Amino acid sequence: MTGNEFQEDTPSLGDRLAAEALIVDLGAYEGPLDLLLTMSRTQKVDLRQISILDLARQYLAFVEQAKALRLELAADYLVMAAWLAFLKSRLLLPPDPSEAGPSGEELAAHLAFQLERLQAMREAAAQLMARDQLGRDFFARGMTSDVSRVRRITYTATLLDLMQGYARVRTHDDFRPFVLDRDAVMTMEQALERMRGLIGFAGDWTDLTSYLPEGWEIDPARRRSSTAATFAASLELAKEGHIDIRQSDTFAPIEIRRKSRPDA
Amino acid sequence: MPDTPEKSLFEAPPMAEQERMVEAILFATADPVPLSGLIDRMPHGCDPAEALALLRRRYEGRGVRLVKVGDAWTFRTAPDLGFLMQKETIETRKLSRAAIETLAIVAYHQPVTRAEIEEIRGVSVSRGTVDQLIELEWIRLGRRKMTPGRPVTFVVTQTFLDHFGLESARDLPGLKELRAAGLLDSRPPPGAAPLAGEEPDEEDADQSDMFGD
Amino acid sequence: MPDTPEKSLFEAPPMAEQERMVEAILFATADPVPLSGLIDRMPHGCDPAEALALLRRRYEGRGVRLVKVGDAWTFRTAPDLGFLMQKETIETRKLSRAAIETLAIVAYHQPVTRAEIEEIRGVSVSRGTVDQLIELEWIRLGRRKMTPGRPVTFVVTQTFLDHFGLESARDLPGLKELRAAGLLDSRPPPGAAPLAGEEPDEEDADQSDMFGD
Repeated sequence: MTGNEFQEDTPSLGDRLAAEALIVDLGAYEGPLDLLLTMSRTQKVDLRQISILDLARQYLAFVEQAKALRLELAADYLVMAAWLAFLKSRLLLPPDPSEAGPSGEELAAHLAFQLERLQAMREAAAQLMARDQLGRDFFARGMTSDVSRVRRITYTATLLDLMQGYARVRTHDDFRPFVLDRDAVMTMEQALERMRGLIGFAGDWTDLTSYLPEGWEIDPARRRSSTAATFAASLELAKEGHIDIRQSDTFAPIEIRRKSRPDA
Repeated sequence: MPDTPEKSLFEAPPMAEQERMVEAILFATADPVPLSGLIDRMPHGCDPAEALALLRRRYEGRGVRLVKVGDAWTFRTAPDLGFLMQKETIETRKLSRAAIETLAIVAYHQPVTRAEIEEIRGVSVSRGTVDQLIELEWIRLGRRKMTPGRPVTFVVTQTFLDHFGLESARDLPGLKELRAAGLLDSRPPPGAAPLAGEEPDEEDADQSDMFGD
Repeated sequence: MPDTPEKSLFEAPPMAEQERMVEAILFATADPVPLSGLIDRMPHGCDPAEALALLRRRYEGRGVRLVKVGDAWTFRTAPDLGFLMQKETIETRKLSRAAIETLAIVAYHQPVTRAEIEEIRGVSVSRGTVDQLIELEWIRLGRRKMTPGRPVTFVVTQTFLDHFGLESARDLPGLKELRAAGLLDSRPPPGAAPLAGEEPDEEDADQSDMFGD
């Protein structure tokens, strides 16, 4: 008990080693509260009887050491350090009645509560994970297609699908890299639809350009787009086996004709 | 069987225990289990054949029976109760992207007209999509809108809420919350920054309006 | 219930028969079946609740057990026989410490907001953590909180209860002790008084709802 005062000022070898270990393992802590909880264990008392003042000193010493070692501390750690320094001064100085706000004791009590609660949640989590678990300790029915009589299709989607779907539609406007809102654009689908209706009438080889929609051959932009679309559509039709394509020479007109089917 | 010559170092579990073991294994395994499979999995010295015989007798006349399929064993529901099983073979399929997006828009914007859905999605909504959602009982017709043409609106149903584990459509997170949860990865382009700043608020305002509280 | 006024035209099957029916239905399904599901599927006039009680007793100490999960029922193998089932074990994704703690906080503090989770853990909840728990279907969205901003809340699901062999959230280990110790109160930091005035009451109301006591 008497050694307590002494220890606070000159930490024992063990304390120093512990602090160094803390610094080395900083990455293992999930934020300042986690670190404080770990430090509080060295006091080896019930969390409700813990000395917040000691804890604040320990934490501040830790931050000082980390700074001396030029370790980068996340902002969280520095914010906590500033707050604990403030708390420490409030705890040490006699209360100033003119000062508004909660007393040092109230703040300290809340921090103790937070530590106790975090510790309790950790223990609860451990207890939870130690329970018998489905698929590990106990098992569900392995065979579920016991009877196959009525086959009904149900569609399913998860909440995550729904939320992601909504996020997708609500953000696609922001990200459309460019927009094909021009009227001088013909899509391959349009060309394909148009050609499907026309090829039935074309018995012999016909120049591809004669398939361009009326009025589209004059304006250069429209001609370019419709030619490309019609050409792509003719390739698609050839692939499907509806037409033959030929080109007699480089840059010569591309000609197409309906394929005569053996079964037709 | 203490009198067998090759008595193992460890006593085999009592027969009642072996019966429990066989019961659990057959219950949890997807395919019928051959006797050799039981022997492999049970502790040394067990006699699954006897346990099976006992188990079979235990389940006689029950709702499920222990049956032999080829040389393997499995539980089957009693044939006379087959009529109860009719709902068992349900084939589930994932909902299409178009349907999910349409559903999401109805959920977030209800009551919403077809034209509004198309406006938000940026593509026309096929008839089949809406029909499918209605058939699933996830959306239904709401009140007509008091705008020219008095278009019908769509709203989500109780079945929808049940399926997605929601207490009400109001509990769906807004854009801001989706973003915070990391569900909204995409960031608006730099140019659109001022708009993006306002958007979430507006969204929230929309939503509380929408659900009229 | 032969003395009910609206007695059906057909006599309900005898209780032993109803027990067989419940047994067959539950045996055939991997997922828990709610009482309402049993009522839907069984002939008119049946009382599955009583049949369930009988059935539960019948399977006591067997290799499989009848367990209650939320308001649904299912068969599960006895936990002491897990060692036999190793072949069936599906490798589950290892949960991070953050995910496990977040899960515990949702379970013990539900309905809980993201801000409250962060307050308890002292760090921000990383993207993906909540995601992962939703994807596992262990947590879902609850009712929005009636506090400024009306934040969304999270609650645990039936799948969670099933996975950890809990009949209800009330059966969470140590729940009573934690509550008695005041560790489940949402106690605002001193100085945050104006907001705190309303919140704790409502919180308590919500929570006793959730745990239904």
